[in-house]
Amino acid sequence: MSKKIHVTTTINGEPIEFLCEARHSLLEVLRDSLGLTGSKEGCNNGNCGACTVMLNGVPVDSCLVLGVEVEGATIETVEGIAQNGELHPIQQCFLEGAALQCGICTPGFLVAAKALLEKNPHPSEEEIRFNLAGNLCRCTGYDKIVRSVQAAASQLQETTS
Amino acid sequence: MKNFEYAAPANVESATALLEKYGDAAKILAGGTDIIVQLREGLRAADVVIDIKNIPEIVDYQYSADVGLQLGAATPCYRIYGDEELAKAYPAVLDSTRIIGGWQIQSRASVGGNLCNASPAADSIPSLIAHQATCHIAGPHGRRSVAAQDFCTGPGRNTLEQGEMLVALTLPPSKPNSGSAYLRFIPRNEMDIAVVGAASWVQLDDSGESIQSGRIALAAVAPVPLYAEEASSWLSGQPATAATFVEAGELAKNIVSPISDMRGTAEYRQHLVGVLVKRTLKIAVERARTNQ
Amino acid sequence: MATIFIPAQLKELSSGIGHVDVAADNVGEAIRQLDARFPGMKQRLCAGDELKPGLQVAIDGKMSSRGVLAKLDVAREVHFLPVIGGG
Amino acid sequence: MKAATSDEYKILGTRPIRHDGADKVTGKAKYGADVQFANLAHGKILRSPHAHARIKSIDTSAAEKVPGVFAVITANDFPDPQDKIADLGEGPVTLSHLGSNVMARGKVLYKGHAVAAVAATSTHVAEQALNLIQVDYEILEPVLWVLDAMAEDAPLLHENVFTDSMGEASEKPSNIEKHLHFEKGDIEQGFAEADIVIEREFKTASVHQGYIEPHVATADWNEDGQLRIWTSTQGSFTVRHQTAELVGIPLSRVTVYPCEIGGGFGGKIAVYLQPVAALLSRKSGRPVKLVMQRDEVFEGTGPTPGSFVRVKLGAKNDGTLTAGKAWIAFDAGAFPGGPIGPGCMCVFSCYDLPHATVDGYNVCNNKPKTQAYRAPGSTHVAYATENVLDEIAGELDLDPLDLRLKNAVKEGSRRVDGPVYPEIGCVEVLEAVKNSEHWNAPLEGPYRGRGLALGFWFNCGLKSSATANVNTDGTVTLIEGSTDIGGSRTSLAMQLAETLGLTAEEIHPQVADTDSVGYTDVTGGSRVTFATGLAVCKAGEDIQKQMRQQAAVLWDCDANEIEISGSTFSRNGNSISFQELAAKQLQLGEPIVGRATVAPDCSTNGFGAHIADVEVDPETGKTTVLRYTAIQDAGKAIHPSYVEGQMQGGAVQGIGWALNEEYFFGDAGDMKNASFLDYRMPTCLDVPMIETIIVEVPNPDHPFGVRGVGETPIVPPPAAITIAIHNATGVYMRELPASPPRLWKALQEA
Repeated sequence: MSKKIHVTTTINGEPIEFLCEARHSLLEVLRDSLGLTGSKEGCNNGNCGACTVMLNGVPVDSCLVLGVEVEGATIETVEGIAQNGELHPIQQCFLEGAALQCGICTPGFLVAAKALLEKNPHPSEEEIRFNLAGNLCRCTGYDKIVRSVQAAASQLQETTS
Repeated sequence: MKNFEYAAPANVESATALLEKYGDAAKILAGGTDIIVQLREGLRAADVVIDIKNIPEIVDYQYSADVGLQLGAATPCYRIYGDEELAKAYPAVLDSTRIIGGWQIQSRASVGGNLCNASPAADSIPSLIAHQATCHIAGPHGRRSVAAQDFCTGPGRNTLEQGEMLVALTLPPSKPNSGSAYLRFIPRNEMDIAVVGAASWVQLDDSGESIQSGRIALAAVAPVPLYAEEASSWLSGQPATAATFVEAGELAKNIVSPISDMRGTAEYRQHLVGVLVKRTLKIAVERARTNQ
Repeated sequence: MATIFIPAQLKELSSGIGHVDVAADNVGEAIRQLDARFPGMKQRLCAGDELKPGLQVAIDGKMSSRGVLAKLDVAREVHFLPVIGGG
Repeated sequence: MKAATSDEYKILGTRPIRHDGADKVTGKAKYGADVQFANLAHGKILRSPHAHARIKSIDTSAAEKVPGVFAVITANDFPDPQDKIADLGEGPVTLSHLGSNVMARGKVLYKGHAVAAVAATSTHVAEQALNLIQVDYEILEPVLWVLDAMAEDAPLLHENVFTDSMGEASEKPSNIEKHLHFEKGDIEQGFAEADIVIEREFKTASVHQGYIEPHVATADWNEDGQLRIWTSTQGSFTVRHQTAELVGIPLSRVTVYPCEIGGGFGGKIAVYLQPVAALLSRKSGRPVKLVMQRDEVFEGTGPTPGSFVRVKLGAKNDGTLTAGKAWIAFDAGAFPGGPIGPGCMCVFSCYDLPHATVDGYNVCNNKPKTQAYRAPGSTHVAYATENVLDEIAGELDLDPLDLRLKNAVKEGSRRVDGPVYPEIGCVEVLEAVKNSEHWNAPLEGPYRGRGLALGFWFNCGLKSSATANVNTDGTVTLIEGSTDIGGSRTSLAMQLAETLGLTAEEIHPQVADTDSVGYTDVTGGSRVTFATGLAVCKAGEDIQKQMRQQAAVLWDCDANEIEISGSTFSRNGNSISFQELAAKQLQLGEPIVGRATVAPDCSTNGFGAHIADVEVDPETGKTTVLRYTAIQDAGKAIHPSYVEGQMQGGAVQGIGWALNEEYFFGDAGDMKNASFLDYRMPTCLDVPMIETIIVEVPNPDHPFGVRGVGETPIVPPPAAITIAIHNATGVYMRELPASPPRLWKALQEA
């Protein structure tokens, strides 16, 4: 058995401790050790974005982060987007806009789209497409994803104004 | 993937000591976007992975208009293109950092890592060469520096000796009436490896009509990113016109030795050198004129 | 009475005749009649008493999964076609 | 059954939120890789580094000794299926071929072909053990390009495969495993009648379905001999059948639990991992999970065929087509089988040709065994036919839309493969193009062009089952067996809701395992909303029959006297709602359970047309899609968002196929671009919004007129895009993908 390393971190607002081998990716830790299987593995080399999580406030591919690197870090996953039993507007808009078909890419898109709207509350279509280009979807042709992000932007604007 | 030791030294000296001790069996982890994939796919192997992101001088940058940019080797791309001052001073570098992978990659990947990975197609290296960047290297026997265009020695290989690491890059202060641009050609619009990449930097005379000096650099057309010396020197004194841009592109073609692979044929790459040099010069001149 | 369309690749057995009318209750019986008239036909269409794997029968334009048991009581046209797998 | 007009419906045509939606936006939905068990072992597969080689020996002894390794297997651990052929619903499979694809027996036939597997404490340990397996190969010459593989002296993949020509086998073994030939009319006469004849050749590269979720299976071979499998599949019953056959146990011993599935598009029908996980589980005495990495998905699972297609069309000066001739060769990949049949049957399926011949060849070569991909075979041939048709329109100076309308198939048109079309929507789709804003909008600017192309797919019927339990709170639990890839739970629930006069939310749809629902064929062939929908409608009618009887008990009358309107049951001024009656069901009689099974023997015939506007950068050969519209006959759009989504998704897959996607092989037959980075599927920055126009020509074989929509949308794009490129540049791209280097080269040579 390979040596394991103790890591203390914060995931979706909760302090979490885990043990992992140095070679374990953050994605492996989240899915296999912590049971947070919402983050998906589509390629395991940073080319599909299905494993996107927020690491210290920026979106990363969790397959390209080692578990041991997140000592002291703050992580948010798709499981943390809905709060107090209510869906976040980006989730609600994805459902109303039929932005998912098979749904495997959806967690990554939601994390990235939420990050985009927090950085840029009024993105143009081009900005949405540019910022979500690291997330692949094979089912939708992206139309309804982009429209749902636009809808969420409008909705968030209404609630804050 | 084979397991390895993980070390996160707090200063450069500790890091270089580890590097010297383990030699080739030590690998540096900055953003991890190349090295983790390479370890996983068995392209590189490590007994110890040295995470350098706990070393303050390596993950931050300092900029002033007088001194220029000191860029910690592991500073992630998103911080660079998020800084408007840097965007004005080094637009080609900004162009590069904005297109290395998608957003998730840019949150982690660094210019220094891109340089150390030494891919012939690296998107940031032509911009560094065009901006006359200097690489600052620390090793067990002290520090040394080398010009960006001399850093790479072959595909995946660089000038670092055993025990050495890249600590920072410095870019000279932005000159008046100067501008730069980086473009790569890719079949998609994002998330792709450059078929050819080109960066151009120009300084115009006060009239804005003539090029005082220029620097052109290329990627994915040789075993290492290239400084196009002949084309660059030729630019001095030339009018900032479309004909000049085309001619510079033709001159730049002389130094390339591209391969044919899944990304394009040698003939196509050669042709693209002309197209991209022409286009980057045009943008660089426009930026110089608007003093961006 | 149904019209059996002879697959183009089997016209070598029917001297070029493209279709024949038969009175048969089902596809199996139609094939037997066809074989009686053009010997070898059954061997090309069937494996044992079943349609060959990869073949299906279309009756008035509709594919049938019943093969030789497909009824021909109200049928007008019978075609033998490759099976179609979707994605 | 008579189709109703759309304004009669309360639920159909609305856009309720999908029943599995909350789970899928919160990360709770359980996909194949998300299942966890105590004592779970993790497997990895050793794959061939060679495209064609004989396996001389495999030594697994060192791997077995690695601490943490539980089991190592090779093809020798599988029973020999001999010559048995199994019917898997969508077509027959020779089990020895299927088994040898799952685990190579004697020879490896493509790079990435599985040769051994390990189960261990973790994937990392399993991977280390794989490196210790010694395989001694005798390397053979590979053959990749379909026409090369057809040559007399080509390297032969199989000694026991002979060319089948409609029941007659060739004398010598051959890579050509099948030759098909179709005729209609008199081809000589047809071309003699033509004023213009154009013949062109087209090539397409192998492309992958590209689902984001890699293949995954977890198997638990219990001590009582019962095998349970959790997997991501388009068809749990076909997985049960295939796995039972390959591991040599009765299918009743296998239960398949379909997990949520992360895309399939035809590629998740054949088994790869399930039988391997099963045998590793039996050998290790633990549940075993196998997950592919992305390179394994590209190298080891089904691309669609690469192809060579020659099409010749003749027309009169007024545009009337007189004759068509097609010669088609498709890759089979490593083993026989593939969509050559539908390829032949689709090449002229949109046009009424009086005279035609079609020849098709299916050819084994050293690529992964090809698998179905959305309208299998139709995209390749439509690309050829539509481009030749466009060239005829140009030569005759005819409007390309009018030329298509003039020759479009309609009810009564006889297909080249024989049958006559029933009521179809081909003309209506073209009329919708003619009336569309996009078609009539100007497109100006240099190097810009517009392309129009038509496409067809059969859409399948096959078998489906459904059970619907009426709950005492007035809701209905719907149990069906079609794995939900794109919202089908909701499209099915809506049909039951419409039948019963309920809301979509009052139906609770569940996708059940193979022990809990009747036999159901795959989620594929655009069949679920149509065929499982048919079963659901009939289960609803069964519920109404039972509830009518209970109302008759309530009112002491004959059940025939009860009338049903919406959700209200009434007789002689008495009335009771569905909900009230449901609440009384246990008092009035037996629990109400509706059930139905269906086997609709038909194809529902889906036609679609796409309009593409592109701009070409003449200096780089790069094509940008500026605007895109997909028009399709859905019969009846149950949930319009999901119909649009299928049209948009199919269109973008087709755009990827047209412009950049391809398997790039090295000389040794090794795929050079087995990653999402280098395979280059479209990102959202590569495509515009995809506009949609849904045409509804009801399918007479479904109570609501549903035709199914999933596959047709991938057929027109490569043709529409390349025709648009021609209109932008004057160059016809007769090889796919029309990638920048290729288009640039063509522009140089023009």
